[in-house]
Amino acid sequence: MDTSLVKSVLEAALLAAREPLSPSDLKKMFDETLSNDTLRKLLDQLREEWAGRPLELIQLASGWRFRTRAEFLPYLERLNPERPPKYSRAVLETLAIIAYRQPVTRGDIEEIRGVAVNSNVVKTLEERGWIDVVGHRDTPGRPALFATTKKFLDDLGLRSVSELPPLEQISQTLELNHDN
Amino acid sequence: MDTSLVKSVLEAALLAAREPLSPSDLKKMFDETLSNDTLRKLLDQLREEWAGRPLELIQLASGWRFRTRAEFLPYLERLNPERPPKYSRAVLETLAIIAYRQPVTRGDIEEIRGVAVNSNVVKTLEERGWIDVVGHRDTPGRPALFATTKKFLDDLGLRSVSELPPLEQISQTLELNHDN
Amino acid sequence: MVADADSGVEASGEAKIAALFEPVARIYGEPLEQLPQDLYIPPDALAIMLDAFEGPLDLLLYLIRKANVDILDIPMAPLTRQYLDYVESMRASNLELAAEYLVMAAMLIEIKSRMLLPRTAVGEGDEAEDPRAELVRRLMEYEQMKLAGQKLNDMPQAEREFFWVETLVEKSLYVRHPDVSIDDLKAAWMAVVRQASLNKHHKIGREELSVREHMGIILRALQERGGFVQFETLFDPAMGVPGLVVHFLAMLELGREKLVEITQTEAFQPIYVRVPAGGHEPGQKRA
Repeated sequence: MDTSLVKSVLEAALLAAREPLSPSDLKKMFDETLSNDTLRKLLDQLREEWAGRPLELIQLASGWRFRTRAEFLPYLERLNPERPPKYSRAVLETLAIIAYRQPVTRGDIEEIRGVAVNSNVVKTLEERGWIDVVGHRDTPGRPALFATTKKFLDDLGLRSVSELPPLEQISQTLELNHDN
Repeated sequence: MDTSLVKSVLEAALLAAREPLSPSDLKKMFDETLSNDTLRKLLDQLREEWAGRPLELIQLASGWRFRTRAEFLPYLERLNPERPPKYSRAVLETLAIIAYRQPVTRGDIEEIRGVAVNSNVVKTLEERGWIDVVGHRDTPGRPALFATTKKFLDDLGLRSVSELPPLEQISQTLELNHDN
Repeated sequence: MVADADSGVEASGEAKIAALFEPVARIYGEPLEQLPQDLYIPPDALAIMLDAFEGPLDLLLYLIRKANVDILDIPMAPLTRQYLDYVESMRASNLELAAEYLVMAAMLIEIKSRMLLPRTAVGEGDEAEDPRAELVRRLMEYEQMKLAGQKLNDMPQAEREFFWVETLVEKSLYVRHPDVSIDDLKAAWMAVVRQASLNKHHKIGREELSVREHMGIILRALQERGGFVQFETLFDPAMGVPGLVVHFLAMLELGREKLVEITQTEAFQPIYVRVPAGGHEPGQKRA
């Protein structure tokens, strides 16, 4: 049997399979005996052929299978949108304080919010790449000073922090609210 | 957005989808508006790119989907020993009547076949997702009207009922009928 | 109504019935209408035969096609005799016979007798209807559907002749982050302000906000450059005059809040900005 046909059969099987296919599954398809070496070589070739393409051939504990490359997942996600995740109030308020009062320490945030800041909250914002430590305040313990990053501005479509809604406006809104 | 990226996203989505994807599904993945013409052109390009390969991109009643080419069946069937059952003549004739004469009641089917329709026959087709009740005829008993589903067309690789094989012109005499 | 009692899976098919009939045809070697009355079919075979036909129309079609007669000009007498022979053999073998077979038998006899009567036109110009017309119509429609069923069966089917492609999508490879809008941020800040009743003493205007942003920019630059730089190098003329002013105000505010130390050994000497004593460890991210 022609090697390129064997490879096409392997490709067809791996693309159509609902489950990973083990080497013995794959060999089952052929009358001729396929050595482990040959099989491995053909699978490696397939993997290379798919290098620049939207799927990747991966080897799992239970066998081989094609998987959509991670960079396509954001597009695919829109086909079956799940409810968008939301940040907790603590995260949003912490972010607001860092954005409006930067640079601030965790102590500043706690003072303004009146409650302790959970370290997960800060971690969430750091992992998102929206805040980072820009220095340390010269007080006992040398607490880290947090500020918002360029990525934060980019993600929110701002050119600068000064484009955030100004507080005068916010105060007005607050007063209006008080009137109700 | 770069056309080749759009095409890769389309390919990734079509390779991963559990269902045929309609043009509006496919367009949903992009921020930019994709015209029907552009989409169609890219899908045609994809189809051509897969021409000599183990899959084919086909257009079905409910959208586009990749399937394995028929010539790989002899190999692939060794992986899936469990296949859909062969249907009896009663099931096939009932299916044909529903497909070609839809919408029809059970009474219509009995009239054409000249025998009572066993409820298992209808159930078999319903469970396969190939027929369903699309309404009721306004006659005493309000019998259910059956029609074929999109899944039936999809499973047979058809875009619409009009693509079903044309009905045989019944010859007045058959030279040799029962040659099996 | 007993016929057609199958659950959707092929039982024996036409091969058996063909096998049953073929020897008969060969032994007698004559057209069907002259088959002898005493045609014997073993009861077991009859049961299979009954199973193999999808009802009286199927049986009739078989007889007609077998005899190779014109379906539009069915010889009613021999066909009826043939049909009744089969039905009679089945009854003689005590096989439970579906009602449809008996209804069809009655219908055939009726057509046959009407054929003997002179035909009378219904209206002027109308041709009298052939008593066989309705039977022929039904036989033809049934045959059409029977063939269509075979054709459907011959078509490539999903999971039988081909397989759909459905590759793995590992959703965990992609973490979807919550979206935050400027409005969300504003609402959060308002909540903070309302809660802390800060709106009276902590007025922060547009300008002041840019000052605070530039404080971050200076601290970040200082951190990147080892915590000790010459004052002028922190000012980029590209910022424009308003930008430079805000930057300068930010520098003063940093000094006031003791976030940086601004030092000058004596007048007209270079001014240095540095991270306050206690030291800055390069690359250090957290205290």
